[in-house]
Amino acid sequence: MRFQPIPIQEGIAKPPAYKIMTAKEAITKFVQEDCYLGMTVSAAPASLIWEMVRQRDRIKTLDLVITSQIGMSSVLIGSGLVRKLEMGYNWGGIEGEDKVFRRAVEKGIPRPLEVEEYSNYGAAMRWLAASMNLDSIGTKSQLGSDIVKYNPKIKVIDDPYTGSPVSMVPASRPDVAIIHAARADEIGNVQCLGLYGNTDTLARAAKHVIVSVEEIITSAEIRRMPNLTTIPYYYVDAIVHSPFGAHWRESTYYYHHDLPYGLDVYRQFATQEGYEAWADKYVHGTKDWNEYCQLVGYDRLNRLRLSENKYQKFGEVR
Amino acid sequence: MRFQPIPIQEGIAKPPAYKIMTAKEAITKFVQEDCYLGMTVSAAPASLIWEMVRQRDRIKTLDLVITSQIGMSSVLIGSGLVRKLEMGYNWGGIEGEDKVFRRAVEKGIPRPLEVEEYSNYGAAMRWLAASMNLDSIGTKSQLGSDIVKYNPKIKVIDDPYTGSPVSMVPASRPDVAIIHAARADEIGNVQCLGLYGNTDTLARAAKHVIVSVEEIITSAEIRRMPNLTTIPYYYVDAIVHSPFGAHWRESTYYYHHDLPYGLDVYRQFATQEGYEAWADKYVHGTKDWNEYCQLVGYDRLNRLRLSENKYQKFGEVR
Amino acid sequence: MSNYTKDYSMPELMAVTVAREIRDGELAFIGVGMPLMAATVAKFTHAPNFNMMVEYGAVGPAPLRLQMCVNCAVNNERAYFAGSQREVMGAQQSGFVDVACISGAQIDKYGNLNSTCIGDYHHPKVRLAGSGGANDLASSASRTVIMMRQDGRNFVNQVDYLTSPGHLGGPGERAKAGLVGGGPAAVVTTMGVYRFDDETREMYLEKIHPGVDLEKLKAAVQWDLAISPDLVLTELPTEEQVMVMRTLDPLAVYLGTGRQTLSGDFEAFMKMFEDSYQPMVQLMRSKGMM
Amino acid sequence: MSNYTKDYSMPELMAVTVAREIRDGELAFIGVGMPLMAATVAKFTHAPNFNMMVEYGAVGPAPLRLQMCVNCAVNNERAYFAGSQREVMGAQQSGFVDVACISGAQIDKYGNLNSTCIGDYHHPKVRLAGSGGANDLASSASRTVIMMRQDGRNFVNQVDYLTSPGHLGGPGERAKAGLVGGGPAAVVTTMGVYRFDDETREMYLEKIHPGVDLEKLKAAVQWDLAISPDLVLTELPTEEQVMVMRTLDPLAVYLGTGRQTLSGDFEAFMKMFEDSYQPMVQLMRSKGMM
Repeated sequence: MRFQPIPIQEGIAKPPAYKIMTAKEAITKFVQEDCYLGMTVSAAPASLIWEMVRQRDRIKTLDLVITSQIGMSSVLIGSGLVRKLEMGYNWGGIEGEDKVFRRAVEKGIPRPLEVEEYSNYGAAMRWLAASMNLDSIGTKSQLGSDIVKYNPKIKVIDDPYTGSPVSMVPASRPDVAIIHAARADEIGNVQCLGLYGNTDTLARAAKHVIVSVEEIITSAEIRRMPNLTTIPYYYVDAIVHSPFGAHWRESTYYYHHDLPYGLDVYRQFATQEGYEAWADKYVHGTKDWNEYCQLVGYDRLNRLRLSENKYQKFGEVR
Repeated sequence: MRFQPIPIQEGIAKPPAYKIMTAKEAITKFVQEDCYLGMTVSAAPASLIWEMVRQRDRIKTLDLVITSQIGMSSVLIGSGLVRKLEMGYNWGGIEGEDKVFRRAVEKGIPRPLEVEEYSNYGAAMRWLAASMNLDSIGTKSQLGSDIVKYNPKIKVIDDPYTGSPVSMVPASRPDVAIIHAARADEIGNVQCLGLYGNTDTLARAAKHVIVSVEEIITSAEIRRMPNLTTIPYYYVDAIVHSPFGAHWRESTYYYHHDLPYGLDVYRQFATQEGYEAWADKYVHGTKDWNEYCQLVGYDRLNRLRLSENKYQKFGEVR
Repeated sequence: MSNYTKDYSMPELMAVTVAREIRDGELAFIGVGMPLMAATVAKFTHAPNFNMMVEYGAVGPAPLRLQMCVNCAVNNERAYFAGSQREVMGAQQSGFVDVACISGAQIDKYGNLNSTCIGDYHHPKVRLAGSGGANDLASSASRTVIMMRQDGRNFVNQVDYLTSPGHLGGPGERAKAGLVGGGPAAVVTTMGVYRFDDETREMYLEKIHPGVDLEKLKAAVQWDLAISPDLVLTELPTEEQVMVMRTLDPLAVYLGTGRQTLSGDFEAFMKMFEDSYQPMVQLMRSKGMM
Repeated sequence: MSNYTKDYSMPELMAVTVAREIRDGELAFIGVGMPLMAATVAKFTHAPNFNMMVEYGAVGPAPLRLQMCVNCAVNNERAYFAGSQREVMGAQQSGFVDVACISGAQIDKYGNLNSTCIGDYHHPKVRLAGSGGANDLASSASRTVIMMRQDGRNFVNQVDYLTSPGHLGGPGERAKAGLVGGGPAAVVTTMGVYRFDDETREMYLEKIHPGVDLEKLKAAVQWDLAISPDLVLTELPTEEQVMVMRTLDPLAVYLGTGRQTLSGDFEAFMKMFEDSYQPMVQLMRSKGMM
């Protein structure tokens, strides 16, 4: 008898079944209209975002919840998919001012964007609460600020033990989380290598979890160092194999941030027409992530990989 | 210029200074009379416990906070050091009934023991709360049980968002945490390998943290895989090098549980006289952990190591 | 496949009976002792895709040797995940645990358990271990399976201390208290197997172990026990199920007198691992687990 | 050691001034941009035992190349810890962060910052990035150092949106609000260095940058600015401090026009790493850091 993965059943814990599918399959299966979508940006799940934009006519509307986003949310907002953004921060980071976000909030282009705002830690605590099945949790952030004033979902209460003020935030339980990570086995044990931000709690907070990875590894490799498993299989619905799947952003131990590309994209995003031209070419103009990578150029991607590995490679000090 | 560790300063964050000291030095420096002491049992900080028992005339009284303890707390309770035990569970595990605990609670021998009781998760959440500087946190455990009835420090309230009942537990901020772990560098970056229970949150909850380790490693080895760092240096006051420092219990990747010894100890612990006889020989009769190991026998300890490594060794699948 | 055997002990029958409560593909929260043996039987026989979750922070260990404790090094052996208690307990509070095995010294007709004290809490006749994870699992696991000795005095009208909630005072009371899990689904004792009526949430006898007298069983329950009209005998262990248990635990540390044997005997302990190593390798290989 | 140089830019002067706020052995919460350059200067000059904490979950990185972002792969390079945001943010809420560098588009006399919007929140003239970690750090770090451009319009009587608390409305207000950190200790701008009066908690000018006219500076502040009776010129950068910044960031990505240079120019980007590699190795070696 071989251990055979069994079919996906109904239930909260996802079974240890074969979960590898394409981005198209995963997005089609799990992301529906009005989906409450959680995402993080460490690393950026670009291949999954591109696929949602390709399917925007079907998906129509997303309510997006993030902690902080740097760059990647622009691609979703610019596509017109996002109705609401629950966030701590949304900007371009090193790529600069996020004109897509500004257009949406200031002018409702391409559609009005409702913003529900927390501090980064306040936003992060919402997933921590959900990851433990709590309905809310407290933080010492946000107190005394206008974040509390303009977001009625934050409640400042007195701690029941000490009477000290604490700002409560409600749990966030996304319908679907999209995540990019380093490695996973075929049943969905995921290892994030390097900094992973709130990826662990997001995966535990969401009802369905799609993870794109740089590498598919064996379960034996997972079992070799179980301390490195960031997201155990029972949280995970789908594993999508997307090498270079965070481009234009970085993936620790795999490749470096493609800053010249990111800066150029942000230059184009200065206008909605520029956004559409970029999306037409790089997203709608490619049928999948592999075609996108071909358009960017595997030679270029490979040089980003070599550059990263000159400085760091998993398991070594360089 | 070489990077020189700097002296310990006052302040919350412990500096990246040289922190290696003996168990005697660490216990003498940090554990004072009436200390509120936190400990976990994965792995058991036996070398530190033995040292506290050796210094029981100086320390006199401890209030002990644990989640669940299997075996090791008996050694402290039997010594007469423990006035109060905040806990989720205290028993002998595979070694069986904890007669030391029973004597203390039922008969006040060797001294009366006050018990403040939670579920394991309830107890664990107290350290999680403190690790984030929250005064309390909720759990869905304990509801409807007599744990709530007999512990007035647990407050059942309605969640401010959903109105659902939630049992609140107060943060626990030990004066000192004693921890055993696999490896640390000399400035106190600690890696727990294998299961580590609540070690991470305990270290973050306590004011002072003493960690005994199987191995001292270089900071370069820490930097090789920063994802494995369980307790960063700024939480840690002292690193004690205690090879086999969890005996009679196990240390993942290092050596196996010494069950015949543990069972025999528990047989002796059936009476207070038996406890004292064991402590006289193995604790008071040895001046430090090395002498204890010599008494147990390094040949025996080495065979436990070989047995563990036959099944698992760090970084390999065997 | 069902080659039943009569060569079994009562603890082995109980372990096998608990094993049959575990379904393939499930995630089960497992302690040491009998639950571990049950889980191992399930994994090596009818539920190869079932995985264990262990309280100190392990998921899916596939060890070649006997676990000694929930924080034991053995639980790390070829696990899918090793880390914190917060991980596994947080998952279980969120409903990710399909089934959990718990126990107690006393039980009432609603499956409420006491593992804290016998007698008055403040002046106990016998002080016990306390909740541990039992209250947590009883609160939040999708379902629990309870194992306990049935000694004539511990199926009581009222537990001395309600450590782990069963169905509390009856229908609707768990939800009212805010408990998220489903509560006890089965009780496996030294005498029989009990389940809970969907409407009243009261325990009834579903199966009786071979050789147990029904009147003696009823006498060992303080309340007026309901009996299933379809009362059947508990299914016997199979040869393979017993073989699995005896391969992992040849000295019957958990289901027999192994602890007495090993107390103070280091050589016997080392020999136990040496002797069980090759048989375990063969068993794992025969099941495609290594 | 203090070989001052006049070969510096205003951003370099600011970065060096911020660097001098960091003491040896401290733990500082650092973003990218100018704070990163300040932290790097501190680490390679007067504060070798100071360590950076980075928001996406890194402590103590010692990279050979320029970080691009708080979640960047570079932050993992030879770090002491890499993991979750919860780790670093939990530590900072607990007071483990000695100093944090934050910024804003507007500031008032109590050091309250706005990085959310210009104009009405619901109909903003300019929508900005939002709090990010700034509110968290402003709330709980032992002290914060604020860096910002001083453009004549952003030292205001009242910020349009109070994103990150300074001393709120004055003495005692932070404690009353429940904030655990110490609040802003210094403000470093394109014109000078400001601190806060221990009693009134109001900002006063402590240092003025070389070449800045005091009257112009006062005109760039909406309120009646207090001036230190001991007003001094800001200390110049040393040659070494400037060398450190230009070695790590030869194209002035953070302190100059590097981003314009690199936009769309992949070869220039690759060359930047190739050119800076050996000088960074030599710098690290000369400081005993590798």
